[in-house]
Amino acid sequence: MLSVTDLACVRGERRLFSDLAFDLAPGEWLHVQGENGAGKTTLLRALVGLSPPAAGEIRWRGAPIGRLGEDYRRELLYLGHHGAVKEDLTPLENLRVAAALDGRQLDERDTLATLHRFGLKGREELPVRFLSAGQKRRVLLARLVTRQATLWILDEPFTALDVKAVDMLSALIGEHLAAGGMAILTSHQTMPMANGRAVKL
Amino acid sequence: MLSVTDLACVRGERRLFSDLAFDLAPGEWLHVQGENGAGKTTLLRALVGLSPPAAGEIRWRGAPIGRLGEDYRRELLYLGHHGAVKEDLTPLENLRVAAALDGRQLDERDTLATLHRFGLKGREELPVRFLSAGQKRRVLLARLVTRQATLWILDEPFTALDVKAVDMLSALIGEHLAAGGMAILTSHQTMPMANGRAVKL
Amino acid sequence: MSALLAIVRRDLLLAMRRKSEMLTALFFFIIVVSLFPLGIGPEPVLLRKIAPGVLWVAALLATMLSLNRLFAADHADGTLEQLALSPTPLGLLVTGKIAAHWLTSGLPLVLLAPVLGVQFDLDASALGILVGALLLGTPLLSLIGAIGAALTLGVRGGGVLLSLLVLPLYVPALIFGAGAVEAHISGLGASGHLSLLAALLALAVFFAPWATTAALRVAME
Amino acid sequence: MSALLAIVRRDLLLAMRRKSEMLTALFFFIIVVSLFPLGIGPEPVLLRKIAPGVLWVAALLATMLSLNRLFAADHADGTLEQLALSPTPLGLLVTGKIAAHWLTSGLPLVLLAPVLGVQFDLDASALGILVGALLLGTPLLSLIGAIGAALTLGVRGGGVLLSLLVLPLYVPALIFGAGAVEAHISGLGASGHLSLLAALLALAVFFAPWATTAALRVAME
Amino acid sequence: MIWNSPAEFFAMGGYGLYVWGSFGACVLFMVAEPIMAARRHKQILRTLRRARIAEDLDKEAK
Amino acid sequence: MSNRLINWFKFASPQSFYPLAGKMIPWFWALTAVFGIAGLWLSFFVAPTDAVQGEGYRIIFIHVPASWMSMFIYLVMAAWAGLGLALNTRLSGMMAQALAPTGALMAFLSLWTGALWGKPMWGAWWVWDARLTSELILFFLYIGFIALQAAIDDPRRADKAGAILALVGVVNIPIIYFSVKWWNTLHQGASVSLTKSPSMAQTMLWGMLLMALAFWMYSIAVALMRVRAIILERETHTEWVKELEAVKR
Ligand code: HEM
Ligand SMILES: Nc1ncnc2c1ncn2[C@@H]1O[C@H](COP(=O)(O)OP(=O)(O)OP(=O)(O)O)[C@@H](O)[C@H]1O
Ligand SMILES: Nc1ncnc2c1ncn2[C@@H]1O[C@H](COP(=O)(O)OP(=O)(O)OP(=O)(O)O)[C@@H](O)[C@H]1O
Ligand SMILES: [Mg+2]
Ligand SMILES: [Mg+2]
Repeated sequence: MLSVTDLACVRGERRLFSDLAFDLAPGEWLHVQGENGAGKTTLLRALVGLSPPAAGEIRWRGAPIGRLGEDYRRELLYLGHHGAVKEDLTPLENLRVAAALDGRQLDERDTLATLHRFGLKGREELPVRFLSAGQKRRVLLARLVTRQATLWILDEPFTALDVKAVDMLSALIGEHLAAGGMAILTSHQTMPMANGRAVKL
Repeated sequence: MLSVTDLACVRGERRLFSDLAFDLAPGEWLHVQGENGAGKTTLLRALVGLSPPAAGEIRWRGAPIGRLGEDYRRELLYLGHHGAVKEDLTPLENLRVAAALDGRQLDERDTLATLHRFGLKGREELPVRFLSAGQKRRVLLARLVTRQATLWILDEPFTALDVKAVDMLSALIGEHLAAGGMAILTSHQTMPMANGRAVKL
Repeated sequence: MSALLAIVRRDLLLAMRRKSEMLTALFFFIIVVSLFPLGIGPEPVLLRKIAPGVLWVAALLATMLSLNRLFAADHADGTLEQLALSPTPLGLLVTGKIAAHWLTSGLPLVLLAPVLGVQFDLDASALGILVGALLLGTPLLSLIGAIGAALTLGVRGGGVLLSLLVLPLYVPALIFGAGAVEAHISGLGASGHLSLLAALLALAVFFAPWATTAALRVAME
Repeated sequence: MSALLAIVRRDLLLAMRRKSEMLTALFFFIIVVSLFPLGIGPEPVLLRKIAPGVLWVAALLATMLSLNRLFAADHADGTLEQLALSPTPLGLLVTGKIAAHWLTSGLPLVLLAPVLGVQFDLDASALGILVGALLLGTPLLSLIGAIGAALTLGVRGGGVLLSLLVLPLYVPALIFGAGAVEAHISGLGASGHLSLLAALLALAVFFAPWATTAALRVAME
Repeated sequence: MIWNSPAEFFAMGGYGLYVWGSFGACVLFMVAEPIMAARRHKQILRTLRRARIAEDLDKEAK
Repeated sequence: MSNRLINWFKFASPQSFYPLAGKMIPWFWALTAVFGIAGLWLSFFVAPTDAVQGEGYRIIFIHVPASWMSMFIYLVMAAWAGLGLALNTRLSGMMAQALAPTGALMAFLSLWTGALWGKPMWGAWWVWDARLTSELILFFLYIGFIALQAAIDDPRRADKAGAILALVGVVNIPIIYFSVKWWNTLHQGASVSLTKSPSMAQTMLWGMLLMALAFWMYSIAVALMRVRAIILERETHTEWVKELEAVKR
């Protein structure tokens, strides 16, 4: 579904990687590996179309992502290093607003259930800025459930999470893959999920 | 040297922990554990004197830290969730400036050596904002070497670091302890260092 | 279309959460206007003469100050990236954000202006013209300002750079806006100024969201 | 003492890195001053009358806009915490930061003011008084502003709240500063106003760093 | 020739300050600007040369 | 046809433009000198004293060329910027960046010489006349462009952001000009009015034209010098830069 050929990325005057190529089929996941500064974040941003690569092509269902535009973005979910949650809103509102921007209406019950699943019980109505580092991260990750995307691109999704949350997240990714989804992850820790292919930068 | 009695912290109307007590002697280190939102960051900030606790006392060499003021801060190094590096300055300048504010002059050679030790070779002259997440973190951590403090208080020092950097940092903490230093750390990962006492929140 | 409404609603919700921010923009407007009599002296004739200019300059500055909350917060916390990656075209979302900005920062100025005008001894018909001109002019300020806000996004020292970029572009709005009231007071009739202001607004409605979107894409690269 | 120098040097270094930020604050000053004739009309007699007021209000606004870079950046990236935890007393470091702020934002305004005064047709002796008043007044603005900047630190919507807190406190500086030039022009002599300004400055030098430090401690809790 | 003496030329009929102020500033800036541009060019060339030497030294060291 | 197209793109690459610019610069300096000397000769030794303004009017010989160039350079700059945005050629952004400081200098010189002219003629360094005011705003637009580019570190991003600003500015300049004009004429006129120099003597016209040509050549020469430096700064890590004679030496 996603196929990358001859990809090269340049930051400043530094060539981070070149001639990168891989394919990703439904049910597969990819572990992007590399030491600090190897270019993992840069690669992910190129894959979602935020910063154009210096060379090479990225295709989704056979068409270049630049041409697909919205059709690609509808199937995509990217969560980066950033918080990407509004600190003034509560977790509940954050999820609702994000869904509304995708053009979907969230069911109150389901949303609450999702937040509880992510261990935010009792914090649904507290503005995000009062939450701890790990709790903020959980609010962001709750979007994995509320927005049904096919391709998940997650930059270090396990940072700041405690052991229970890590288990829960990897189970979630497992379900997603079993349902025919795809995922591309970076992480410096060993992954708690099986069967991933590795891409070394 | 550091002794804590009956400590309690409150955030909003939520009592995070109470009746916390521990002692720390030279050469010892403490692993503050707890799930997301348990109050680890809150505890560390109370220990360094940034936010006063709701109850209890924190003593350093027998005297309450509030009374000691500068004398305590001189022996202390706290690195939090935050970057705490100036994005416009280069790694080299960041270290120099931080040292100058502590009233110390850094030797050019030593500083460069420290940066190389932290894997920032070739990035000495690049403004920090261009660095990757892990590289930024390394610039911050380089202060562990350039500022010679007795008590290290580190909030999740291993986030964003790759495997090599984690090893290097734990070796560094080991050296520090062997030289009679003390350390208080939080981390959700299992610690790569031996002999730590755990405090559960 | 539902996404457009969703973003307007979201930005209004955020503005409500930080009500103090909105109110302080208003108070800034009031204070700047009130500083002038203090700096210049209390002569009523002089004050009446400078009233339209002072009110408009204060409106310009108040709008400009609220501009950097237009995209900066979304940029810093990564939600802007998420907007760019959402299935709705970015241009539409940008239009929504600009509309919300006007509702929270332009409209209150319009409503407040007559009260301040009274302090400068303007009569009722002049106040009417003032409100009309502001009603046409403040959306224009939001639209032009959005371009500047997008261009300075993530740029070090953006706040002041923004004003440097945007204030010169505000000159026509200022001239026609303040000119309308002055022309009315001097008996020349304000319709010419007002229709020029409307024409500028129409131009900006088409052009500004496009330029803003382009600038945002550049900022996120 | 060496820490005081170190912090001044650090802030100047940072300002140099963002040279554009400093220059744009200057141009903001110029542009705001130039907006007034556009809003008010080109009559030289009228313009000469409002010149001191306009220049002072613009200086106030320019200083105020540069205030939020005084502590905000250090707060956001955690370096302020580090400063508070450094062995040097925080009050000393704060004094250094205020001095650096004046050097990078107040002093350039003073140097530029005569050029702008010429645009409003002021004569040489009036320009001299203007510069003298600004020389006494701008450090005062930095000192008072620092308190406001510290109080609004980390508060949502701080930017505008800051102006709300600080502008009223600036009123005495504005009245005596603009008053000095006006008194000189109308032949009354400016020495009274200037010595009042100097007295205010002396007061602020003792009081403001202390208040700022206290406010910073609260902001970091 | 419309000038009778150099002094008259420099006086410019009483407008010397303004005329020479204008032309002087013009000449000053229009000389300074190319010099600055040339310096910028030389500066980058020097940096490039140093980088090249460093590269050569690196190679030799290996 | 296709052949010529290829040639165009060849020169649009920094690599081939760099030596070409190097070869052109001396010619433009020579032309600057020729036109400048001829123009100055005409302005100071041939053009007669003005009946109304005495010798003061001689400022016109630099004031008008500087004013013209300040406006013309903005158009050229915006054209380059637009080209870069549309075709994504690297050289365009560099040209726009190289032109901006010269344009700003011209605007500054126009303001400066105008002020020095205004003092003796109108009795004021500055009046809020339409043309003066719009020139001032043009100067601000230049400064804004330069400041924006200086504030962005990534050159590609700086180019694109600058291009958007330049294009927005081009749309706005006529609007600004006419609005300012209207603003000024609707009011009662300024108490001191602009005394246009009466029908200019033929020699004056020639002097002005020659000086304008000199300014034009100067602008090209200086912009080329600057663009050469910019090319090297941006292409530091390319092979062709490392192979330059000047670098090898
Ligand atoms: C700071 C003050 C001044 C500025 C910014 C300024 C600006 C300009 C500009 C932009 C032009 C070109 C306009 C065009 O070609 O349409 C111009 C032309 C000209 N200016 Fe000025 N000017 C200033 C002062 C003066 C003064 C004091 C005089 C004479 C007393 C003067 C006389 C002229 C003349 C004769 C022309 C050429 C005539 C023409 O092309 O229409 N200017 N000036
Ligand atoms: N202007 C520049 N000049 C030179 N190098 C640059 C420039 N900008 C970025 N870089 C380099 O590009 C790399 C960016 O890498 P990126 O952020 O993708 O790393 P990463 O693999 O995500 O690392 P981490 O694990 O630390 O998050 C870094 O090595 C950085 O030093
Ligand atoms: N105003 C408030 N009202 C109620 N609860 C609050 C308020 N402010 C903070 N909290 C709670 O206090 C806790 C803060 O914890 P802290 O940041 O110390 O957690 P932590 O142990 O460092 O977690 P992490 O591992 O995620 O970093 C969180 O559980 C948060 O929800
Ligand atoms: Mg990364
Ligand atoms: Mg924490």
